[in-house]
Amino acid sequence: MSAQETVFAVAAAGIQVAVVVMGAPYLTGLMRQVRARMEGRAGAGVGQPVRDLRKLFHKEATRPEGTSVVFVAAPLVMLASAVFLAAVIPFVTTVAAVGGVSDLFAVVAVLLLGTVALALAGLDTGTAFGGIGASREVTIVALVEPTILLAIFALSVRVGSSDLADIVAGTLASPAHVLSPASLLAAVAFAVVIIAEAGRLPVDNPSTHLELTMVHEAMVLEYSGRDLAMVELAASMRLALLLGLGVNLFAPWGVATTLAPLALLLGIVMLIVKVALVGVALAVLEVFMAKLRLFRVPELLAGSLLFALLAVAASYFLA
Amino acid sequence: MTLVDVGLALVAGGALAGALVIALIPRHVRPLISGLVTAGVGVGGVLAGVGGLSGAAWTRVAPGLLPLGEARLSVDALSGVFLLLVGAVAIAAGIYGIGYTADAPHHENPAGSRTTQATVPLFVASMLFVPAAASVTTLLVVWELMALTSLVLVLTEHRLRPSVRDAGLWYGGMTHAGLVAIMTGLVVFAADAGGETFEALRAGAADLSPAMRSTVFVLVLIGFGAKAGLVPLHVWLPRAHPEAPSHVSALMSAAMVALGIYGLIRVGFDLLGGGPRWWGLLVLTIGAVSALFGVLQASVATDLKRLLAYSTTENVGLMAIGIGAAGVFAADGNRALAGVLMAAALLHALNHAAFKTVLFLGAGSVLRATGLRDLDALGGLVRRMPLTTALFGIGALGAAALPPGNGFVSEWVLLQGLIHSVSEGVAASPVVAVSIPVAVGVVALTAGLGVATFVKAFGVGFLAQPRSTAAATAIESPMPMRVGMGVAAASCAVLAVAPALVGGSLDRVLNVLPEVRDTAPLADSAVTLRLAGIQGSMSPLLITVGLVLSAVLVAVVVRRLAGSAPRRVVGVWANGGPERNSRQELTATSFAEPLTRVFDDVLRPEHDIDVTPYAESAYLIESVTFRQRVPDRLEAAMYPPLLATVESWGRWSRRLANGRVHRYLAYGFIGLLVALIVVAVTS
Amino acid sequence: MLRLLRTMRRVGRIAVPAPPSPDVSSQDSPTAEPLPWSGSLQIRHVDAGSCNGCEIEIGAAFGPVYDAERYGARLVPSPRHADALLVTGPVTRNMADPLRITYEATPAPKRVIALGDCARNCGAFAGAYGVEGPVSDIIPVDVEVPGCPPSPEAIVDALRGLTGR
Amino acid sequence: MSAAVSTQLLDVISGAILLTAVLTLWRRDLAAIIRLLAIQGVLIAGLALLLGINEHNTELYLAALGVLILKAIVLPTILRRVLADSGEVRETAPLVNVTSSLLAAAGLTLLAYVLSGPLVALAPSAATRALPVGIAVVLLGFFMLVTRRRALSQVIGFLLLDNGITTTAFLATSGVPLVVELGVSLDVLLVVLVLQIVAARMRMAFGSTDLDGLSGLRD
Repeated sequence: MSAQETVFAVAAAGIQVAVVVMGAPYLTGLMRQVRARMEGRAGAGVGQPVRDLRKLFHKEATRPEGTSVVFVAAPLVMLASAVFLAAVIPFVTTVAAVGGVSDLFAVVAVLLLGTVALALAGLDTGTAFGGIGASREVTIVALVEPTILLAIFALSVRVGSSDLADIVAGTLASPAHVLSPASLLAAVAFAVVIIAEAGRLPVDNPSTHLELTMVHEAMVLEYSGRDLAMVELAASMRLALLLGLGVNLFAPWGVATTLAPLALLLGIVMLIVKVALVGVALAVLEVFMAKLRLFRVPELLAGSLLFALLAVAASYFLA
Repeated sequence: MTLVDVGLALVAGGALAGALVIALIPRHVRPLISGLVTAGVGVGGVLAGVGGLSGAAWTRVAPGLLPLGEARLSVDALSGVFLLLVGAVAIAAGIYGIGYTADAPHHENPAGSRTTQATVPLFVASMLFVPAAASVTTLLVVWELMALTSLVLVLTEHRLRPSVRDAGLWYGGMTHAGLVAIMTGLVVFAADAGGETFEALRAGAADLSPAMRSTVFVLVLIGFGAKAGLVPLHVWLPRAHPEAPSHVSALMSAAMVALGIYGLIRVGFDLLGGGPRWWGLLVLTIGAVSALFGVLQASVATDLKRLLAYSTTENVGLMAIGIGAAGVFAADGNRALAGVLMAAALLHALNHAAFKTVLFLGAGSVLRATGLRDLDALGGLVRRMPLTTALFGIGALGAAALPPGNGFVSEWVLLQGLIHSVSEGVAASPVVAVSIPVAVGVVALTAGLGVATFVKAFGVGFLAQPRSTAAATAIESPMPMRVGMGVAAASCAVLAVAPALVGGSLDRVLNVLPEVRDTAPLADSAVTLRLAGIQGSMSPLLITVGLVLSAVLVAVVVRRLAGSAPRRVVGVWANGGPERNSRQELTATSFAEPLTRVFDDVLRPEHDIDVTPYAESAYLIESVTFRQRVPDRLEAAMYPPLLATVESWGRWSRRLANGRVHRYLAYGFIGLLVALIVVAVTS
Repeated sequence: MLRLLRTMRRVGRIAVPAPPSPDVSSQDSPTAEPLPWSGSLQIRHVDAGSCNGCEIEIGAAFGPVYDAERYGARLVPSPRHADALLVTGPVTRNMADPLRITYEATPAPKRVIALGDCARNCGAFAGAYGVEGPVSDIIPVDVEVPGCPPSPEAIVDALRGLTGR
Repeated sequence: MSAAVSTQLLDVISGAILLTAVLTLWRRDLAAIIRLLAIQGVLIAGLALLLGINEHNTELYLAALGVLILKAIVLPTILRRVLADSGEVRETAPLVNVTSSLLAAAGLTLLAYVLSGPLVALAPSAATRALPVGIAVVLLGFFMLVTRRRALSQVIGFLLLDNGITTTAFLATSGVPLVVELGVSLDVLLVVLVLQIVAARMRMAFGSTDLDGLSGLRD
């Protein structure tokens, strides 16, 4: 890779970060707006999360007495992991400045790092709700993990690699594979994973006010001001990242395989369009769902595990 | 004179002379000398290991040293990697022991006794000679020495707690059952191969009948599996590791357990030269069950050291998955994949040694500072013991297999090896096609539960508010303990960001095992970990750098955007309630409650609820006591029937021993006659 | 699901059209200035001893018809996330301290809305033995919304005065 | 239709058949389970049709029509009527909980793949490669038969078993002779009707169709 190409690739990564950071709050706003419209409301507008964030960044930050550096560092870790992933996942182009960072296992593990940081912060406050949230979050994480890795397994069989860039490029090269049973089953499994990891219905209700039903919200009850802004931004970025990951794994059309400016532009537009479409679809589906009892969630996850396992089996036997 | 000579001479000489000196010197200088001697023996091990890894084969024979024959030592790269591992753990544990075994101002530390202090270097030395042994007799002698010295160390605190005696009994029983299995297996092997040196075994292995080879393999699997703590022979781990002094726990859990893995690789792949596919599947299955069972028990454990012991079973299980899968693919002739998986197992052994040392030493610091192992009573240590907390955090990050921790690297290599078991268009055999996805699922669930386990251990044990006065008044450990932990944590960090550095060494190890080597499994590259033969690359260094850069970027942007006004310190929000009470916090038990319920069918926890009403009325409740115990279900299902059988045999055989000397002599005579008749008939 | 979808299509949008933005100066309280960085108002609701009449009206204000969320107001589960406290009811003895604690827990800049006659001047409960006093006795109040209970329109107007939308 | 497209369609249809079978284990709502069974019937009919098109076999068209009428229309209608009569809308307490059922389903499916390996090797083709799906559905049906309490769930398990056998037959031999297929189908219909009567009798006798109630009848 020539020096110029490296510069371009770095710039492309920068563009991805900018698109995800700027776009994520609007995605959250869009999903809330869709939900509001379906409920017959007027809705606060797509830009409401941006207004919320802008305000939160300028509010006073507080720190409960008796908390340690973990409490302060957790939002930073969470946001940094999201920013890192926005740079390395091939959203816009499959050409990367450096190799060895976009392996799907590593991507999932870095995502998990953010979750763990927040869970530790929830425990660090020493409140009952923070602890409950952390406890539930790691339980869900532990049960989601097998599904994720098996889905990755199923996807990687096709191209013989678990590197995201390879998978995306492989799907671009032979689009018919998307309709294979293995791919479809993996897509279903992955959808459940995205819902569980992003804390959406029916696993977690992002707009609940009732502490006893919270998972993600319970861990952030103590945050305020810029710390809360970072957590909220990171949470919307994670949703955007997961949705972007999902669409690029199963419908990568539009992702540039070169660094040509026009291809990059198309990549950006397609990314925004695709993620927005999936986001709207998710929001519409959520209107029809109620939150599952926490102890029914394992059933959902066992089901998704089954799909992932079948996907792997199908990729072995029907290949 | 090579590096190995120097190293092993240092080990043997240092340990013997050191033990003698320690036995003679007064109590107050013993911790320092014992620690230094142990660390010195460890340095010897590291030197010998580096020498072994550099590739040149090294053999020494000392005829007549052992009663039945010669002592034969030989160091190759496979020995080297385990010498390095044991030596490095010993250095950290030795330095740590200087502080840990020192007497507290007002009471005597049982770990400071003459026996214990003199035994530690001997234990380390006997461990170091296990990978260097090159004949059956030598191996069995040092193996037994290792078992005896560790048993003495486990029993250190037997005057304080009766549970120590119980643990010692279990450990002694299991380790000797294991020894019998290894001895039977190797002696049978040696008898058929026509020689007891490893060279003779290697040469004779090919001529053994398949049934004989399999018998030998199963026997050594039982023996080494018992030492490695594989299910169902794991029962001694959660007893002995918590009860031993913590630096000994670290030595046992990080180093000695790895020697079980060493034995399995040495006999299975080197001496026997690999075997049929079902060997691999057997090891893979045992490994998967161990990993899952271990992590499940760890995720609901509340005793910090018991949790770490179960986590050892988990990690050994992961290593066994790698070894088993390597065996399966080696039997199928896919040596590139087998090489990657074997490299994954070895790398995980190194990583596990590094983070488990940190964790056990950290648990020891907590134990010394608070007298507590119970996570339900800990908490808030981050303010009282900041450095210990930070170092424990590094270890926990590694054990949770999260980037940028070191455990993540080896689990990644393991997963890569497993998922490349099939490529498009190549139909795999059904057994592989079923067992490998299940193995991936097990590794994944293990990783997930591992995260839950170590979030609990770190979050409940070290963060939040203290849950007892002992935890609230803890003080940071003395300097040597912090240095010991620091050494281990530093090796965690190095392994985490630059695992590619050990790629060359691992390749030389695989050279010893031609069955599982095609090309160098981890291509040499300083920055990125590239797997040979399969498409897979990951750069822990770049990921770490990327994360740090992102964090800096985020911090700078947030500072520009929001300013850097200090956070107002406020009371904890307790829903309008007046103040926080540490009784509102989640304990380890309540933290693991959702998991306990999800895995209710497997764990079957036992609950006790006592409701105490006021004397005035049965309806007014004064207090509610809730106790939960999660017994080891495998142990409960398998061992009592076994022990009952053994006991009934014992009762029966007492009839044979009625105290008459004549009868005893007659037994000897009959035995001799039978032996003679057997010899006469068979020859 | 299909049935629900049909209902949705039949009902369509039920939110009433947004009335023109209220004139801030016409509010009862002179201190009711919008927060800086307006357009977003997170509210923590504190029931300091209300008869739950006001709560029903708050529910209505945030329901689909009046849809207070469209002006950027949102109820949140923790005072740490809040910009404003929405206090209802006369402050009872048991709720006086929690109210103070909640106020303390809210990060600056913050506003307090006393909702309903009880919160303003103890209403029908004035002088009752369990009542500590109106909200303004306990914490500084910025906006008062009269009524027993206040109508959803009045609540929405008060919130709009703070969000500036 | 090109070979590649028909192979892909075959894969997708057989995948969907397996999916519906798994979902019947997942759902508790009996009405939803019956709907799944109807969908499965349509899919099996589609499978027969596809095979018929591939092999230009008129008998398979007829079989597809028969399957469609019986499995997608008649049987679900009967079941719906039983459901409406019984008033039990949910499988409340299966002997094995849903999470374990799903994990068991995963194991059974993998087992089916292993078992059918040698069979596929006999005559590898696109159709026989999907054979594990049929066997898996048979096993899942059996599993449901064993672990569910409600009489209606048991009938559904039985039907699942039959669907599995039909699928296997189509995939392995491109359809059993039409006469046999019709005979078996009528048998199934008969069995379902008998079971419906038994279930109604049970409800009259015990007030519910929980089969555990029957254990009181032993001597």
